[in-house]
Amino acid sequence: MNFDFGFAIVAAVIVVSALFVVRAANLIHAVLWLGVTLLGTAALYAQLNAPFLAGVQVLTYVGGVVTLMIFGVMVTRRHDGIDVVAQTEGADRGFIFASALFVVLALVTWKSAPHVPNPAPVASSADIARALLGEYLIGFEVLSLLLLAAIVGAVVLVRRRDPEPAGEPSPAAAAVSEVNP
Amino acid sequence: MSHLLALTMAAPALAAVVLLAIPGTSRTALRVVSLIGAVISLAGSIWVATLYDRALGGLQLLDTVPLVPSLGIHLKLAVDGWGVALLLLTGVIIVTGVLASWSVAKRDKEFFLLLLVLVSGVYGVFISQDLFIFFLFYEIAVLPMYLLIGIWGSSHKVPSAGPFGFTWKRFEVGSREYAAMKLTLMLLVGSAAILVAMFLLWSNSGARTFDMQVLEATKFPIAVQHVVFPLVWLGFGTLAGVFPFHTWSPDGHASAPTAVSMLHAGVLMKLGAFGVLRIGMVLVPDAAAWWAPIVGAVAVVNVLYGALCAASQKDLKYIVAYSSVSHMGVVMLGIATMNAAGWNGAVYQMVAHGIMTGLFFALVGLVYERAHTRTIAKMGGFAHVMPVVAGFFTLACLSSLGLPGTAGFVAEFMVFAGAAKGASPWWAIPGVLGAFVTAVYVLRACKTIFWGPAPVDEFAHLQDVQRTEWAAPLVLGSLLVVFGFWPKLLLDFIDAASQGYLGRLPIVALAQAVTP
Amino acid sequence: MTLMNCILLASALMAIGVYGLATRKQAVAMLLSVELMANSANILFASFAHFRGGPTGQVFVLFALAITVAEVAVGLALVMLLYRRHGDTALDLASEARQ
Amino acid sequence: MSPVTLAIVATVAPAVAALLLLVLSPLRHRGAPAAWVTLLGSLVSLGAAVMLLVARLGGAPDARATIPWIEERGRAMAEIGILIDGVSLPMLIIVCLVALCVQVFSIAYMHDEPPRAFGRYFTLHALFLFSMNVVVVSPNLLQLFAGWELVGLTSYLLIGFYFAKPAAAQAAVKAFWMTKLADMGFLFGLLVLYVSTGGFEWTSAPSATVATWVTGLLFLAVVGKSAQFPLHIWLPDAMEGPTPVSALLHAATMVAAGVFLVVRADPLFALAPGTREVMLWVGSITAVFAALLALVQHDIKKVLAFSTCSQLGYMVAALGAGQAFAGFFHLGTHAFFKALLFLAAGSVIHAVHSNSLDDMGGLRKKLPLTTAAFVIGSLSLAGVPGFAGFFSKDLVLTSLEGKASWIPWAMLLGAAFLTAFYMGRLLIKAFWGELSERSSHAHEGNVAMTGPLVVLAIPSLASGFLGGWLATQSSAQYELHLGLTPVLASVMSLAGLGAAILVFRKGGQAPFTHVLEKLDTFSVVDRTWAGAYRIGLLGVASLAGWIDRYLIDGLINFTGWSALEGGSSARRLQTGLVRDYALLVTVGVLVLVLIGVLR
Repeated sequence: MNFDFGFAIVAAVIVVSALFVVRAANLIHAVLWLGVTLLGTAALYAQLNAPFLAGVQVLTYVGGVVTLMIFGVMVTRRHDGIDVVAQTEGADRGFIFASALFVVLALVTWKSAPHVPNPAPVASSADIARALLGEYLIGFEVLSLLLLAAIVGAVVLVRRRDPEPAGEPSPAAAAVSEVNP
Repeated sequence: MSHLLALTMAAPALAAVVLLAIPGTSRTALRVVSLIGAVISLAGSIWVATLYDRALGGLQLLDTVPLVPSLGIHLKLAVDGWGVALLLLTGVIIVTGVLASWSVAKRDKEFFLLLLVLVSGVYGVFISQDLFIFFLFYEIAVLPMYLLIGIWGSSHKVPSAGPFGFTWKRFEVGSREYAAMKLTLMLLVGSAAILVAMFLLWSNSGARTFDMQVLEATKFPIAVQHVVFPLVWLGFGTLAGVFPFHTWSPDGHASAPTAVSMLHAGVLMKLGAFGVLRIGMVLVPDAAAWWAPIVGAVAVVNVLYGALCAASQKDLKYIVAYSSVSHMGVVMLGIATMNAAGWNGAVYQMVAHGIMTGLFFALVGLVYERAHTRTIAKMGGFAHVMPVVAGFFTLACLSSLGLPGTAGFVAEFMVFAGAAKGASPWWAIPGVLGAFVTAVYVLRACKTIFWGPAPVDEFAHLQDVQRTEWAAPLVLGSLLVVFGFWPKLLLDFIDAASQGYLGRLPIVALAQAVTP
Repeated sequence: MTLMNCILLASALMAIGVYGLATRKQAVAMLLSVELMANSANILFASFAHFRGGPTGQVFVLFALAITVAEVAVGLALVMLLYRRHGDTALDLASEARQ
Repeated sequence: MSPVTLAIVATVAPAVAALLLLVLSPLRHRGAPAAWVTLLGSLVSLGAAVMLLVARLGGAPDARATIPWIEERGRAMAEIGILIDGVSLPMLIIVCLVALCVQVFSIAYMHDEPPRAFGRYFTLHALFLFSMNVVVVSPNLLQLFAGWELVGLTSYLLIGFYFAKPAAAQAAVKAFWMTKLADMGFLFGLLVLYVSTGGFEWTSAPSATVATWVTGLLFLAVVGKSAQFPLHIWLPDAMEGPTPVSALLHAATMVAAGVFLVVRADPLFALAPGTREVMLWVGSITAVFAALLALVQHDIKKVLAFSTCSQLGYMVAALGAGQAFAGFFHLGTHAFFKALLFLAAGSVIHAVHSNSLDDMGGLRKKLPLTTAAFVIGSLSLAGVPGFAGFFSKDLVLTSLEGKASWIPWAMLLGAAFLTAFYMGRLLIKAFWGELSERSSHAHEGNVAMTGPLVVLAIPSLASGFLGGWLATQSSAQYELHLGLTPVLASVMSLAGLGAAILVFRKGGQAPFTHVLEKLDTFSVVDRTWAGAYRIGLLGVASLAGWIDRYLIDGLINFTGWSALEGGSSARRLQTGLVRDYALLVTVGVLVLVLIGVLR
């Protein structure tokens, strides 16, 4: 098996940046590292003969999600001017479990040995479009509904209600404390 | 009228839908609509009885609507002789039950709604000929009970004692929530067992169908039968109050409001016995024959133990509730005999006990509503102020102890005769002893409550039966006597079904060959 | 580049995501870890699509992308709510539902 | 009308009356109309019975008609119907006649009751007559059992007629329980008979073993219903009921149903010599034992109640000796003179407003007609030659002659002496001697009260002469022959009376009164039963109740408790921390994958 140099680089970028995502002390940095991971993934898609996916990945993920995340971090910052500290806990435990998971998954992958030596013919964007609007139309439509619901839900959730008197718990919180004395 | 059965079954549920449209403030309208629903279903049942050809027997008035054909589920309604008898019982009990709960004050709309939905479920069980639908209706009938007891029930205290006294920290034993929860959980465990049995039958039926007629014609492997029968017996048996899974019954019936007790003890417990008979005995006869001695022995325990427990109670509702446990033991005993006399007696006892216990609970409800106590030691001399209640209570007592001339005698006599003729004649002995213990506790209760010097103080001006309260005593009381003197009225239906199903039993065929 | 390598990469990404989810306290950071995990799934889809052919795998990646976006939107909204109530985004604070 | 129709009319007429009164409550609550309805029912019954008798005297054969009652596969499992023959017809006439007399008497006796109670009383009387007729005309044992239980019911309700009195309530329940306890024997007997012969006919001839079982079990019921030792204890207590009720139910008819049952089921009993032996002894013991207790009673009704026990003992002994006819004959004469005695006692009680013999005395002058009736009844009961009781009692005694053991015969002879002795005591205490204070205001009742006394006095005097006819009806042999037994019996009864005059004329006491009173008031039998009830039944019941609540239900609670506690423990796993859940999910995945790999 030839050593695939391009894949190795992309994979290394993805894994290393992912590690930074979960280890970075500053939350902003973590989000930015996520952007790197996602870009690496986009590159991988390109390698996998899925240029359309790569494009979408860059546009929605790197352009949309990462930006959204940064906003999220900014908005929920406690104090202005200081770094957003990403707190962590139980790193040992997490490491053990995560590596166990990886080992097991790798083991399974290796044991089942899914060798498909010859890549199949490339599916063009036209094929994807046809599938999306043909075979998977219902899923497509349902998904649009889901997105709509998510938008409406997000807006409703973060909508500020009438200003509450400071110090008093919201009705919802009061109800919760009633149930749990 | 090809949809007569469906109409009979659906009438209460339709009335419940109409109730939804009626504002809760128009209380008379609520009651009248409920009553109309109940009366239509009763009229339907009576019509079914007149249409049913007793000489022909078997399943009649077939009505099929496919629901999920791929799984072999059809809404298949038909009625056999047992079903006719139990339909009539259900109709009578729901009509009198609605009339007896005329005075429910709290959330009456929801109360009648649940009551009617429940009754539709009960009707459904008796007429569905598809196992899946059977189970569906069974659950519809069982589950509203949780709300009916939990919301409209009554509570009392039970002191903590015994080796399990520490569990009292967790439960308020005797409260209505406890009773409702216990009842629901125990019955659901039973339902789980039934579900397993049902799917075993389905997957072994060859045709992968729930159609009971097809299942009847299928000869299941004996190993499957031996798994199915105990599941069916204990699953349905829990609802029929089979020892030792009967303990939901006393607490549940004692806590439930009047009409709910009437329905539950009067009709719902019969669903359990009907299930054992219709599914256990008819669908898996070979295992049933093997298990029958155990079923009978447990039933005998039920009869005597239930009666003894009843004799030790101080709360009137508990006495009646335990007497139900005892009398359902008679039903199970009849089922276990696996001969015509026993099965006829069992179904007859279902009807007789349904009417009798309905009458009991209606009267107990009346007494409780007025005297605000159920402790019999606190009562006395009530016959002076409520002679009608006293009279009908005595009648119910007499049927309970199996006095000739009441329906209880015919039923018990047939069951005992069946038992004596069956494989284990000794079953009749504890059965009859149970009837004697019944005589002791019902008459003692009757004496304490109604006899003695005229009551004073707060009991001096208790009212006798008023307006709609007349319905339950009059109808149920006269039915007890009519069925006591003229068993043929019901027995022709019951016997037609028993004979048909008995043909499936290998041992019966043998016995018939021996006796001329 | 083989399918096996791709799967291994996806597994590694998944494990890292689990690690992050298990160690991070802040809701946003957890969301990031979830993103990693979703990404690992997407990689699998894409690689299977590549090696097996046909558009289906790619379509699923698109679906998954859309769902992830929706999830991020709602998740961030919840984080906002959490922040408003507690002044912090540590999810531990939201565990009050267990008495 | 055909005999069948007549018999149905005779049976159903009181039922119609009872049903009318039950349904038309205004009629019942009015009081007097209820009495008329009931009387009409009884009169129709009696009329039909008499017409049957006339037909029979004209040579009509036995009549039997049945219809299926409980059917199975189109075949009758149980039948109901009527049977009119030489046993049931005389019994029917006796029952209807005595019932009618008692009901007429009751109109006067119960006059002071409030209308509702009065109506209830007569409704129950109608119900009783129906039930008793069901017993009498029953063509098989099952119907007999049904009627048997129904008369038990009316007995219960009539004893408890004064339900406001705790003693009456207790007595009613006790009577029902004791008879119900015994009736289990009846039911078991029926079941054994059904299993072995497939029916409930007394003419069916099962094997000797089965017959012994069946008759033994039936006899248990007889012991209860006919108040034989040791189940007799309910009968004295039953005197809490109104006196006419005691006359009808607890002296003349209902308690005799046990004897009637044995007479009916004679073909079965004939197959079971063992049962007969037991009956002989039980009857003899009861006859003597109850006669002894009658000697020390101070309540006039209790004297008569124990006397009833004792006389029933005679009948049972005769049945045990295999002479069903002797028992039946004594049943008939006893019904008349004991009803007469009770009604006369009722007349006395009505006059002096007390049951106690101590409150009476010298009533002879105030109540001449009652006294005459009482004397006739007493002499008949005592078996003084010429009176009805003499013939039947003589037949009973004769039937015991030449048995394997002479002891029962001697016991019954002794009981004959005792009977005369205690009746003499009763007569002297109540009717002779000084006029007591209460007695001085006494006066005879109206014609409704005295009329029945007169009517009943006639058969008490003369029904003994019908023995021959009765015997031919039930195809038995009967002739009065002068032998040792009749002479001895006459001597005994006269000696008893003489001794009574000697002992009680001066207000003396019976010998051994002390011992006997002890036996009575602390009745060992009574206390044994009470103990059995309290410990054996209530004790076991409380135990069962405790077990159910605290062990069986406790186990159920424990299951629930374990679930809740287990949930509480398991809840500690629920930290509410997302990262813990993430780890747990991972663990789950690991486990699943490993399972998949290792398989």
